[in-house]
Amino acid sequence: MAGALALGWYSFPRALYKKIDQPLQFSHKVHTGESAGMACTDCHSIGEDGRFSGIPKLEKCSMCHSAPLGSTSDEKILVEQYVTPNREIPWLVYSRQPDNTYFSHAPHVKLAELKCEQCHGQHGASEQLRQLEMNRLSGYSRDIWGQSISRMRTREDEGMKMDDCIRCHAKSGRVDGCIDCHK
Amino acid sequence: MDKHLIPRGLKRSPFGRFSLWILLWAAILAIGLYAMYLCLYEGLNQTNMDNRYAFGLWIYLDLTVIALGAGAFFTGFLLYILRRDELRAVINSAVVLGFICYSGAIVVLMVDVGQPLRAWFTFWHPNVHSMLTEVTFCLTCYLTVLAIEYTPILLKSRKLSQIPSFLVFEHELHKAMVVLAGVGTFLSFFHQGSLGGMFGVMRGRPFAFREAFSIWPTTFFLFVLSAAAVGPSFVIVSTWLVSKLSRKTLVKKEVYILLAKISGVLLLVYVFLKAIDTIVWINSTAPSTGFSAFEFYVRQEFGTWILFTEIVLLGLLPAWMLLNKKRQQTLSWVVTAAFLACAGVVLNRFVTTIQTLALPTLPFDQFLSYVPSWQEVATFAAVIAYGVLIYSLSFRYMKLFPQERELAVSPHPSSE
Amino acid sequence: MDTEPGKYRYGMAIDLDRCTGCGACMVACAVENNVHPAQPRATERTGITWLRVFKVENGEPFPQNRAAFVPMPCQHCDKETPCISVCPQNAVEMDQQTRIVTQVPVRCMGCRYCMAACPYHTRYFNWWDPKWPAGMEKTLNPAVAPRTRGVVEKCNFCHGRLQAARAKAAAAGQRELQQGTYIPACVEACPTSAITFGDLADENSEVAKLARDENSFRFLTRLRTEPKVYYRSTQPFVRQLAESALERLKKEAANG
Amino acid sequence: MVRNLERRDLFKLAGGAAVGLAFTPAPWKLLDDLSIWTQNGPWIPKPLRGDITTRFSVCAICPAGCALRAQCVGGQPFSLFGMAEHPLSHGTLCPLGFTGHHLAYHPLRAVKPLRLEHNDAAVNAVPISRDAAIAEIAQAIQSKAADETIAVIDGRPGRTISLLYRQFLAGLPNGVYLREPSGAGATLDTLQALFEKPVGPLGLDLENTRTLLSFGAPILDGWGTPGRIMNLERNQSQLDAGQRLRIIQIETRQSRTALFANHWLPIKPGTESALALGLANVIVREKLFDEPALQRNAIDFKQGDNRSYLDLIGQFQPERVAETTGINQETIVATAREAAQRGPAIALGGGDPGGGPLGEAEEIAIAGLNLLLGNLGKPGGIVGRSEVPTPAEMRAAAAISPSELAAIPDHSIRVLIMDAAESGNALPWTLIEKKLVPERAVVVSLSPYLAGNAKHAHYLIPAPAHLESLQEIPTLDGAECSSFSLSAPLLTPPDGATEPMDFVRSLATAANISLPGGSAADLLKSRVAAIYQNGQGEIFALADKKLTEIKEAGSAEKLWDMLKGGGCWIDSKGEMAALPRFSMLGKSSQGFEKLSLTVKGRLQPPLPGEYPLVLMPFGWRGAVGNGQVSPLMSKLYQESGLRDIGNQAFINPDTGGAMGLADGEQAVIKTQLGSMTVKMRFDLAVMPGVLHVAVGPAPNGTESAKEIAENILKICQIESDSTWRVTPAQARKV
Repeated sequence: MAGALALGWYSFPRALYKKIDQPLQFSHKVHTGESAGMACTDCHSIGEDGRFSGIPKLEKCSMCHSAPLGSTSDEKILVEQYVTPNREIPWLVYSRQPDNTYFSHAPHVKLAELKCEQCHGQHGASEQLRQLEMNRLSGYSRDIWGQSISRMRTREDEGMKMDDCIRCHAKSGRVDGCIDCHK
Repeated sequence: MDKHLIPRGLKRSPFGRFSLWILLWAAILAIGLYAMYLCLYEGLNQTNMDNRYAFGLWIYLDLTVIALGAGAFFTGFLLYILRRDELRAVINSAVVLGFICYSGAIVVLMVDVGQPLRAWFTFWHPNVHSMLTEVTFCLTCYLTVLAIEYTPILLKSRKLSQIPSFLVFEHELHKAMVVLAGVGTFLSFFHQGSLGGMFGVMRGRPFAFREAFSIWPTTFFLFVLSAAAVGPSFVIVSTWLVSKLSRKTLVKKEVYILLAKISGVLLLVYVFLKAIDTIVWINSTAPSTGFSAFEFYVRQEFGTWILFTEIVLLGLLPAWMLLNKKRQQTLSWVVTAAFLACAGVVLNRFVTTIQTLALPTLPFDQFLSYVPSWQEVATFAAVIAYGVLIYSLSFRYMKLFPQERELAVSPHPSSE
Repeated sequence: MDTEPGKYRYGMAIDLDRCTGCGACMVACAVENNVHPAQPRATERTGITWLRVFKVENGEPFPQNRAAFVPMPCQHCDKETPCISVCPQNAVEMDQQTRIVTQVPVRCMGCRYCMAACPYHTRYFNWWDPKWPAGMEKTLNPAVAPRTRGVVEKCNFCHGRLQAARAKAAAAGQRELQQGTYIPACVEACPTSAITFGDLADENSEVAKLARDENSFRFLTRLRTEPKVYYRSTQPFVRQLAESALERLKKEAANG
Repeated sequence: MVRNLERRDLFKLAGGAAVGLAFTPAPWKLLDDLSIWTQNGPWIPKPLRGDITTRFSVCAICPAGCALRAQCVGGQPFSLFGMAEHPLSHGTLCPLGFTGHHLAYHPLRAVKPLRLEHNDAAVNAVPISRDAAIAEIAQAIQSKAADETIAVIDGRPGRTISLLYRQFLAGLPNGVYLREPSGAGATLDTLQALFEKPVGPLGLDLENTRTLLSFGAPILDGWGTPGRIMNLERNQSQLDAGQRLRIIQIETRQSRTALFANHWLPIKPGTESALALGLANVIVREKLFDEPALQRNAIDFKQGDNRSYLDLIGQFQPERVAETTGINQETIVATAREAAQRGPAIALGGGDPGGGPLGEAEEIAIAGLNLLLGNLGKPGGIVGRSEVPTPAEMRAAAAISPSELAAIPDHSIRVLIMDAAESGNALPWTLIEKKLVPERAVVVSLSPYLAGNAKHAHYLIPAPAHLESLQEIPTLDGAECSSFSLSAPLLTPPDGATEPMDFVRSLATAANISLPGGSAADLLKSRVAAIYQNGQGEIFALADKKLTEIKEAGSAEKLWDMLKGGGCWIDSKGEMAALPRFSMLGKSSQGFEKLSLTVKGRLQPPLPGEYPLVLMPFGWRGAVGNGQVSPLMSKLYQESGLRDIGNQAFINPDTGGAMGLADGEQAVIKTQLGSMTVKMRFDLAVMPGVLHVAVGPAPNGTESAKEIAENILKICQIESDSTWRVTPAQARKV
């Protein structure tokens, strides 16, 4: 019995998720800090059709990184493997929702005036990119289910499952329909 | 060969003949299992159901076996709650039958739904307004009850009863029987009804739609009643069938008669109410939905004769037969009557499922026909095979009929 | 984007005098909603056509015989919606904001109870795995999720387009959807503009006006499910279709 | 006992573990993930992710040229719609157009050159290099005998490549340039042929027509540019009753047009000519026409030798025609009066080009009716329009003039090149085959699909599929003004695909014939330049979605960009020169006799006893010939029966019953040419004694279904090489 408990609580989560490295390192801090002094919206903006450009295209990076800035190995990778051959960077998205889920930033940001941090936590201030933990069964990022395997949430911004959306919507007293969020 | 397993003092057919019998049914089961695999792996395109005939043989099977399986809860109810101790003679058999019918039905349901892996959604995100939710909940719960009721019979078997702790456990269980019977009755009452309700609530299907008392359409109560009524009848038929096959007298005649009486009375009430319901439906319910009730019967294969057969030939007639004091004495008479009663419910469930779907609703739409594919039939057969197997094994290795031993010593006069 | 329940009541008015049965709506619908092409074995009864155009005839012999075409999407019954109450796991619901009867295939376990319950037969089951010819899956609409085998699907009034319209409105800071910013694919596709879509709750909307037209009717109204798809025809034989089916049934019984 | 102990421990352990696990998230998380896995498992196709953009082009599936607005994800089109502002298509697309972006992925797509070996029934496709194929074809061209010809069948005349074909053929000793029989064009071409000297291209001013006599033309089912007709229909409500267009549909079958026309005249099969002449008879008898004008212009209206037009129609008294056509006398008279008095009126032939066109005689009779109605050059009638300007270096093409298959002798074609372009008209292989040199003929198909007539070819040099290459959309037959637009590619073709233009070029080189240089695009550019220089007409640009003077474009290059971006050039209304003299009986000396013969209709009743029925194929514009339809078209055929597929025959219940057939059962249709098995469908709308079978590709592209679609034309009897719409047939139970 004890063994089973250990198995279920400890080994299982580790077995279920596969850790994948990002194609290269990136520091939000550096970009938003004094040196670069960029705003979030410089890279993540909402188009007039309401679509959110989640991850900036390579050209955005190329503007400054046409040649290596600094001497980090990732800087080299960026320029040699992506900028020069003009290949888009295959970033891994922590918060990518399933294909059957529809999410639009527009109403959340423009109408409900949520702050990025409310869902994405301190990601914007992160020094570097952590590994993506991919669920071996469903292929989803662990951020969807949330860090704690029992779904006992320790942080407000933890978890991006349906319940998490609903919890917040309930607070704002919204009447939700399935097709609000399901494709 | 397997002597040491057969309950003391009971004679059983030679092992060779028995294993032949088992093999025969095992073969059918095997084919059925393959068919199920096809349906689960290839998808339901293996069946002949379609968008217009969304329910087929399987749903029909589920409704029928669950109705017949009602013998379990109702006998239990009579024995443990109403204290009709005569029925102890058949309770075990009834429980086994019930267990078979319900587990069989659930297996088929799992094949019938398109995404079995999502079946648990019904428990996690239930829609309390859906009759099917009710059915699912009750079925699963009641199956557990039956399983628990089944265990003592199992534990009393010769080998297992050698384990003392099991005997103790069994004894404890027995005390719980009253409670279980109560729970079982309650659950059964609801899902039997809900099965009827499933179709009664379909206002999109004027043929099946019925007025409702509070949330329950009349079919809800009719199903409960009909199930209760044929439960005992099915016990009669099955017991008789087993005794014929095993060439043994298994229960005293009184038991048969008692069951017949109960069945008869309930059947009478059922037929009465069913008649009223039908009249109301013809004169008010159906017309109010824009259909004259007799439109539904213009096709010969589904003509009014069905209505007549269902209510009179397979309803009134058996009821009278079962209650006829004089003739009750002859077993064959009772059995025939019981058989007719069962047939009545079988037909009723057929009409409710298959005929309902055959009828068009849109004005430019035609009658539909549907013939099950071999995969469907095989699955169907597998459930029956599964039943026969479980029952045969239980009968051979457990004491299903407490009276069997004494009757074996002094055969009852009427057992010929 | 307003969350006040029942603010909108989206519905359709289909002018059968204009419908020439070309089938553009059916195809545009399938393209928009990633409905897969038929498997070789599929038939009229196992195929998937969220919107199906039926041909109806007046039953007269040649040359008096006349016919009309009836496009039949989900009728989005407003009251006593037969499919909603029966679903055991809330895969079907009445959307409170739009009164659209919504089907969410990812919640569906494929018991098909809703199909048995639907009087209009506008619900479809995935009898096969969704398959597109090699390469053709590249042409799928990213706004709509392809379904899996073994679940039920139906017309949701192109919810993908509703979401897009809402996002666009939100980006412009509007909470309300402007008139005509959201129309289903079939409406946009119809070459004769036979289909009108809009908010029935708005007395002055085009669709509400058409719904009140003297030649407008709905199918099976006596089931009292208040469908939100209206039809209009000046041909008596077509309007009679809305009435009881008795005549046809007799005829069928006659020729077996 | 010991054994039991162990067993019990085992039970304990298992029990403990089970209970333990139940108190961990593991089983529940797994349950959840498993059901999620059923939502996004690998067997479910994933839509592309990427930027959503809108691109514009023009549909080139059929010659109609409807504007396309394509929604693309990462450049890949996933949804096509029309453009309401477009002056020609008015935002309309047909079902084929909506699914155009699927065609590149059609299961029958050919992606590299093939040599097709025909051993009796089976076709064996062997990959072959393009150069090798071209060398072998050139070889065949060289080795042709003196009396043999090299021919090109052009699915869509009037394109730049058409001129290239003609130049190529002109360079050969005896090259023949063939046009597929065209629906709308048939009437106008016939009319052209009646004039003593050419009057330049003709068009139909339907927008101002008040009465349209359509002899089986599918006006409301994809005829011309569907958007033009639909727009016309939409605008009717604004007009007062007197001004509205009345469509009188003369057709045996209850087609969609027949259903929605103002008036449907169900005519006996193959008797259209008789009706046309009958109507003429009434008009003349009641003096409802401009007699002096005809006296002036018509060569053979009234001569003494009993072989004049008047003598001809004299034989077509209403009562007699009523008997032939099955349309009662009153209706004939009424129709004639309406046509003559409720002008402007047009008599339109062509029939159902997807099934089988009208014959030569019918077209002459209809042309005569138009001349009688005197609608030429008048608003609402048949008007003149100017040619689309062609660059000087292409003019040489005129050296060789187009001809119809009917006109060329049997067994004369040694090498036949079948152009990829889809005319949307049926062309039975049996007719083509008749013209080929037996045994030695070499047939080359440029179709993107190994289907339809391409299956009979010896070489398949697949062209890029729809939306994979830059196509030009020349003026459509029947359009009132000339127009020109470009279908810009939205997809990249596979390496194995060959631009027909490149093919002709390299073939010319191999046969050392010199053609104007430059790539396909260059030639098109030069044509656009010619249009710009010509300075006539207006340009529709997407930028402002308005029509502006062509000069506004600023330069030929700008015009080119506008056109490539989905714009279109429309010529100003052309003026028609004074009418030259014309013949009303046709050029051929037996015109009179030929037409007289039609007084009883094409099938002289009684039909041969063995073949009591009349088989009439019917098609759907754009969905026949070499072209394929999207697999998604199964929605209309297989999954709903809204459109009819070629494996079923429609028959009147009474006729069917008399033939001992049953609804929905298999039956064999037999004609003098062969037989095929079909599913019988009883349909009250079908004329007694008639069998209707659909022509067209199968939606799901499955081999068997495809065969069917072609078979029906195989057993249709071809008359004077020009029509195959009526064939005596029988139907038997199998």
